[in-house]
Amino acid sequence: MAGKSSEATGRVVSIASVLGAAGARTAYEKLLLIREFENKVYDSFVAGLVQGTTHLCQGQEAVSVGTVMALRDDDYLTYTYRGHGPCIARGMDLEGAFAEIFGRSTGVSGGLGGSMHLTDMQLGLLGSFAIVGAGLPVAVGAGISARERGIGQVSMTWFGDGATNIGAFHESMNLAAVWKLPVIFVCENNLYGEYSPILSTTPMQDLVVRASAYAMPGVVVDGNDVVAVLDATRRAVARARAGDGPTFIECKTYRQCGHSRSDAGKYRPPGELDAWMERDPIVLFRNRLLAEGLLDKAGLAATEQRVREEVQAAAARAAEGPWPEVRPLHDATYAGTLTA
Amino acid sequence: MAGKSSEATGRVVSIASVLGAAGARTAYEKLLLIREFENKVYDSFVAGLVQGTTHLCQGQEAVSVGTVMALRDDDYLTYTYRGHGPCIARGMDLEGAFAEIFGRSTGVSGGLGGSMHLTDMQLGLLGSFAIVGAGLPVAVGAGISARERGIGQVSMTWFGDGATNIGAFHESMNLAAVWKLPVIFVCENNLYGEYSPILSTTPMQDLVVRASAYAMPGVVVDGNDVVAVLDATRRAVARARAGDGPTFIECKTYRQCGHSRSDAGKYRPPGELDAWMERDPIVLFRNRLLAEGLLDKAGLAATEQRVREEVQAAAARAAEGPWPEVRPLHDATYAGTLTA
Amino acid sequence: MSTITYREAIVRAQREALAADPRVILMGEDIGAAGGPFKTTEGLFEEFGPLRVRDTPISENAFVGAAMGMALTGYRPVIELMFADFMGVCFDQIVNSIAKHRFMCGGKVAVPVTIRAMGGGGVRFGAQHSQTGETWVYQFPGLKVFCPASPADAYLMLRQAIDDPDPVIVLEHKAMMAMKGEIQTDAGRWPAQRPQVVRPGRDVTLVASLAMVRRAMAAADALAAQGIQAEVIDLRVLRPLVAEPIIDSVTRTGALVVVEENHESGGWGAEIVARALTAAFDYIDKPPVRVTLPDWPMPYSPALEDAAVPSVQKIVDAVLAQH
Amino acid sequence: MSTITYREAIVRAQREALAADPRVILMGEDIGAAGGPFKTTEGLFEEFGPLRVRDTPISENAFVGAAMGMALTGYRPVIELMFADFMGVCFDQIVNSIAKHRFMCGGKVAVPVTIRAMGGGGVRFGAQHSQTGETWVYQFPGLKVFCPASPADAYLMLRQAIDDPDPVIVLEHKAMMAMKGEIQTDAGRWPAQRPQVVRPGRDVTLVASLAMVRRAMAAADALAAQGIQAEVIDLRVLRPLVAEPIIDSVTRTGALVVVEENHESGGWGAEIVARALTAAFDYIDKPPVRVTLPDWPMPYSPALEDAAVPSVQKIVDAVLAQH
Ligand SMILES: Cc1ncc(C[n+]2csc(CCOP(=O)(O)OP(=O)(O)O)c2C)c(N)n1
Ligand SMILES: Cc1ncc(C[n+]2csc(CCOP(=O)(O)OP(=O)(O)O)c2C)c(N)n1
Ligand SMILES: [Mg+2]
Ligand SMILES: [Mg+2]
Repeated sequence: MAGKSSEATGRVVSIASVLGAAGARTAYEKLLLIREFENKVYDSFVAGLVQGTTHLCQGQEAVSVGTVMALRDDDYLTYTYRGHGPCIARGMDLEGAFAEIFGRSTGVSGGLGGSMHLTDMQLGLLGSFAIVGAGLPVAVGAGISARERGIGQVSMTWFGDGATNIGAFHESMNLAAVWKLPVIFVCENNLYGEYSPILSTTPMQDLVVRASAYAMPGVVVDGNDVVAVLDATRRAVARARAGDGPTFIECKTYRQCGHSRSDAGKYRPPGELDAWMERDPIVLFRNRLLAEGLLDKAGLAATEQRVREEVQAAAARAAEGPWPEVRPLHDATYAGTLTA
Repeated sequence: MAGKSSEATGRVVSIASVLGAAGARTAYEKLLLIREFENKVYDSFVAGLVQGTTHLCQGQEAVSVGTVMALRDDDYLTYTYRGHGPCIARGMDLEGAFAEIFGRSTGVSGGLGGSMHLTDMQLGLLGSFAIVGAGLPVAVGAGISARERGIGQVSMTWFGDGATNIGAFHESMNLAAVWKLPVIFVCENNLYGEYSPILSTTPMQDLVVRASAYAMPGVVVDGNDVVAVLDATRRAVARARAGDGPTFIECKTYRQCGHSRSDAGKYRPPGELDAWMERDPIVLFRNRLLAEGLLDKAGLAATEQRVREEVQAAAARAAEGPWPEVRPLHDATYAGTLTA
Repeated sequence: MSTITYREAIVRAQREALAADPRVILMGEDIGAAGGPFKTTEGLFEEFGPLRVRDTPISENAFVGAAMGMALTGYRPVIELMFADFMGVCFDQIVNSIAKHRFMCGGKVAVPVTIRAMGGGGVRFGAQHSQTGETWVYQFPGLKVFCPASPADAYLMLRQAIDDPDPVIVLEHKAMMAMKGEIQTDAGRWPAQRPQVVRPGRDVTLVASLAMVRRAMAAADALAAQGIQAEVIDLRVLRPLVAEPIIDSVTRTGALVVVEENHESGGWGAEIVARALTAAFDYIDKPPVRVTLPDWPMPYSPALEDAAVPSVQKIVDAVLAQH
Repeated sequence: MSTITYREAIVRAQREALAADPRVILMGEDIGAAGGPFKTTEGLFEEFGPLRVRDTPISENAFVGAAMGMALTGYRPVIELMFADFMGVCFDQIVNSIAKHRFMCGGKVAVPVTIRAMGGGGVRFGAQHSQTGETWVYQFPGLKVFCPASPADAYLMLRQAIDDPDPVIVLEHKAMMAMKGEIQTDAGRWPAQRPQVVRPGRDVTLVASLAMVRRAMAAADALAAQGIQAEVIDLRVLRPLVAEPIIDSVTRTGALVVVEENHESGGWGAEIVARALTAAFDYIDKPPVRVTLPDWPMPYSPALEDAAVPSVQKIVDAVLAQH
C-alpha cells in the first residue's frame, strides 16, 4: 500500500463494529473532553489566566481520540505544542493540565513546562515538542526501546503537515523504516502550517506519498471521522506489534481556530472554514451515534453536561493552585547530584 | 517519470550522437585527467606531501564528466569532500588544485581550505562541503539566484547515497521542488557511505524513488557510462533552463578505493570490487571509442601520455609552491573592514 | 528623525533596503501575506511581491543554507528565523558554512547574508522559545553579531547588516517590539559598530545588551537617587567585540557590573569581565559582578520567569553590594 | 592500573559499560564492524552484536533525538558523533531537547544520554573538522560536559558519563588518540568531577583542557628551567564548572594564564578569568593572560594550523611576559 491513498479512505465502517457500545461512549466523551478543554483554555487566555501563547486543536479531536484509543497502556507517545489532544485522550489529569497551562505549582510539570510542554511519564506521554519536528526522533528512540524490550509496545508520534518539510521528519522516517521499528507516524494534515497553506510550502497535497520514499506503508484517513482513524490506526499498531515496522498515517483534518493566540485566521479562503465546520468531528460522530442508535439524545446530553462540568471544575481548581515557589531549580535541571 | 527507474536506464546511445567526435575526445581527456589527478593525490599522500585526509573518486569519474559537460559556463556547482571530480571536470587549474591539497599559498584558496574545500568562483565552483548534505541548500540558493536572474542558468549539486538520509537533503529537495528551481540533484550512488553498505542505512537500493516524495522527476543512469550520464543530464538541464524545475539523477557507480586515506575497504563482499573494476568507466569508454572508431589506439595513447605529463608537471610545480606566510588572517575571515 | 516602535523600525529598515537594492530578498516562514509572526515584515509582501518577500517551508537548514548560495551568486538575502531558539535546527549552516566559507575559499568570496532572529524572555514562551541566542553564535569568527537595544539600533543595525559584505546575525528581542523611540535615518550620523555609552556616570560601569539595557538604565536612575552615578554601556555588537569603550569606562569608574540575559557560564559577561580586568587591571578596585540568568532553563510560570530574568532591583542590589 | 592508549581507554570504558548493564546501547556511524572511524569501538560489535552496537544512517539529528527517546524509556544510549563539528547538524536535539527536557517536565524524568564527539585541531582536517566543541555546549544548563585530557580520564569520564542520570557530552580530542597512560579501574579512587591540579607550583596557575593540558605541562617544564614554578590545572569538567580548585590555586600563585583550543571571544577562558578574578580579587597581582586560537577559522595548511593552535612556546612566552 506504500505511496497510495489507502483502502481506508472513503470506507465507511460502522461504529459498533469498530468500537462497540462502550467504546463509542468513551470515544464521544474523549472528543468532548478535548473540545471543552481547549475552549476553556481559550477562555482562560482571554480572562488573563494564561499568558504567553497557546496552540489549540479544536476540529482535530478525532485524530487524537482515534489514534490514542488504539494504544495499550504501556505504549509511548510524543506530540507537539498543539498537543493537548493526545494528552487529554490519553487520560492526563485535567486539573494538572490546566494548572500547568496556568503556570501553577500543581501543574503536571510544576509550572516549569507550560502549554507547549505537557507531559506525564506515567501515561507514556513522553514529551511535547515546541520545535517543529523535534518529537519524531524521540519517538523513534522510544520505538528502539519498545523493539528491544520485546513485549509488543509501540511508539506513536503526532505532527503537522508543515512538519513534513523539516529534516527531522525525513531522518526519523528513514531510521524507523530501516530498523523496522514499531513507530506510528501520525500526520495531522490540517492544511496549514501557521498561516501558510500547504501548497505554498509543499509540492503536493497528499502527504502519504512521502511514506514511499522510505518503503513505509502509508494510509490516508478522514481525520474528522474518529471511527476511521481508530480503524486505520489499529491496523498500523497491529503491524508494529507484530514486528512488521512503522506506518505513516495521514489524517486529513482542519484547524478550526487560529494557529496560536494572536491569529485571526484571515488567510483562509472564504467558505473554507464554514465547509469544515459542517464536518466538525464531534457533530459527525454525534449524528452517527444517534443514527446507529448507540446513544439517545438524553444520553448524549447527560454526557455533554458531565464533561462540561468536569472540565469547568478542573479549571476552577487549577486556577486556585499556588504559584511555584521561587527557589533554586538545580534539582529540576539535573537528576544527579552536582559537585558544584 | 517521477519515482520510476527512468527510460534512461539500459538505453544505449551512440557516443557520436551525444558527444560528437570532438566532444568524445574532450570527455576522454577529462576522465583521464580526474583519474590521474586522484592517483597523484594518493601517491602524494603516501609520499608525505599531503597530510590529514583526502577522499578520492576513482571509479566515479564518468559522473563528474558526464554531468559537468552538460553545463554552461555561467552555471553554478556545489559538491562534497569527495569533490575533486567536478572541479577538474569543470577546468580547475591543476596546479592550484594540487597546491591547495598540499597546503601551499599557491593553492586555489591559498592553502586555507584543503582537500575537502576546493573552490573557484570564476568557474562557478561555489563550494565543497565537508559536512554531509550541507552543499545541497547552498545549491538551492544558487538556483534561486539563477531563477531570479532569468538568463537560463542552472545550479547543480553532487552528493552521495549516504547523504540522502540527512535532513538537508530532504529540505533542499522540497524547497527546490515547491519553488520550481533550476537545480539538478546528482546523487552518486556508490553503494557505500564510509564503510556502511547502503542497505544497512536505507530501506531501498534505488534512491530515485525518493524524488517522487517531492513530485520531482527522477532518473536512474549508469554512472559508469559517461555518455548515458551526459545524455540524462542534458535533458534535466534543458528542463531546468526552460523553467520546468529540478530533477534528481541517480548515478549508479562505485568507489574503487577506500572512503578516505585510512580505509582499506575490508567491508566489501568478495568479488564486488573486481566486478566493478571490469566496469571501470574509463576502460568502458575507451573500448567504445575504439569500437565506434572515434579514436584509434595511437590517438588514445597520445592523449593518455599528454594527460599524465600534464598532471605530473602540475603536481611537481605545486610541490614547489611556498608555504603560506604566517600572518593575521582577519582579511580572509571578513570581507568588510573591522572596527576592532 | 522620527519616532517609531522597535518593530516598525525593523519593517522600515527592510522596506528601505528592498527599495534601494534589487538584490535584497527576504525569506522566512509566514513573512509574506501574514506579515511575519511578529509582524516585522508587515506590508512588505504587498509592496514588493512574492519573489522579494518569500514565504518558506519549515526548512530552516535549507533556507539558511540557500541564503549562502544566493549571497555567493550576487544576491543579498535577509532571513527571518522567527525565534532565536530555532538556530538549533540550522546551526550547521550558520556556524560551519556561512561563518567559514569565505575563509575556506582563501578570502576570495564574500557572504553577505543577514539573519534576523528574535529572542529573549519575559513573554511566557517557556524554555524552547526564550533564549536570546547571543552566546550561541558570538564565538564564531566569520560572523558578525548585532544586538539592537532600541528602535534606533533596530533600524540602523539592520540596514548596516544588509549592506555588510559579511554575514551578520541580528538578534532582536521580542520583549522590545512595542518600545518607542527615535530613529536616525541619516547614515552619516550612525554611531560606529561598537559599544556605546548610553548614560555617563563616574562610580560604576554597567554593561548590558538587548532588553537588559533598559533595565540597566532604570537601575542607574534608582542608583542615582542613592548617590551612585552609574555609567551604562550598551554592548550593541557582540562580534567583532570592541572592548575599548568598556575598558575606557572602567578605567574611569573602577567598578564593573555586567547584566545579561544568558546563563552565567558561557555568557558574554565573562568575556567583558576578562577583557576589562586584563586591560584595566590597575584601575579596577572592586570585584566585578555579573547579573545573569540563573543556571537553569527558562521556566514557563510567570512567577518563576520574572524571578529568572535580571530585574532592575537585582541590578541595583548587585551594584549596592559591590559598593 | 594498566597502561593503555587514550583510544583504548575509550574502547575499554564502553566494553565494560556494555558488559555491566544491558540497558547500554551504542549508536553511531560506522561504529559496528568497522570499529568506528577513529577505531574507538574496536571489537565491540563482534563482542556485543548489532543490536547493542548499532551502525546508523547519516542522520545525526534523528539518532541523537532517538537517544533521548531511549533514555526516557529505560535505556542508556551512548552516541558516537564522530567529529565534534557535527554537533551543528543535531544542535537542536542537544540543546533544546536533551538539555531541557527534564526541566520542562518539572524534574520528573531523567535523561541519561551520553554523547561522545571527537574534536580539536592539529591533524590537518581543516575548518569544518577541527573544532573542539567545548564552547558550543558548555553554556547550556541541563548538560554536563566532560573533557578528558589523559587515558585515565578518557576511561573514567566515559564510565561516569554512562552511569550518570543526566545527559553528558564527552568531548574527546583526536590528537590524543595515541597518547599512553595508566588508567584507574577502581571507581573508589576516581577523582571528583572537577578541575584537578596535575602539577603543583607556586608562581603562576595554568588552566588548560584536552590537548592543551600536555602543552601546559611541557610549558611548565620549560618554565621551571627558568625558575618559574607553574601550577597546572586540568579543567576536566566544563559544566557544571567547579571553580574552587582554580580560585584556591590563584589565591596561592597570584597569577593566572589560561590555555584553550577555542577562539578568545566566547572561549571558556573568559569564564575562568572572570570567576578567578572575582573570587580572588585581592590575591591576584598580575593581569591574567589567555592563550587561545586566533580569531579566524582553523586553516588547513600545516604551517598555518601549527601557528594557530597554542604551542608550548606560546604558553611559555605568555607566562614570561606576565612575569
Ligand atoms: C523548527 C521550527 N521552525 C518554526 C517554528 C514555528 N512554528 C510553530 S508551529 C509552526 C507551524 C507548524 O505547522 P504544522 O506542522 O502543519 O502543524 P500545525 O501547527 O498545523 O499543527 C511553525 C512554523 C517552530 N516551532 N520550530
Ligand atoms: C553530518 C556529517 N555526518 C558524518 C560525516 C562523516 N562522513 C564523511 S563522508 C561520510 C559518508 C558519506 O557517504 P555518501 O553520502 O554515500 O558519500 P560518499 O562518501 O560515498 O561519496 C560520512 C558519514 C560528515 N562529514 N558529516
Ligand atoms: Mg498544519
Ligand atoms: Mg556513497
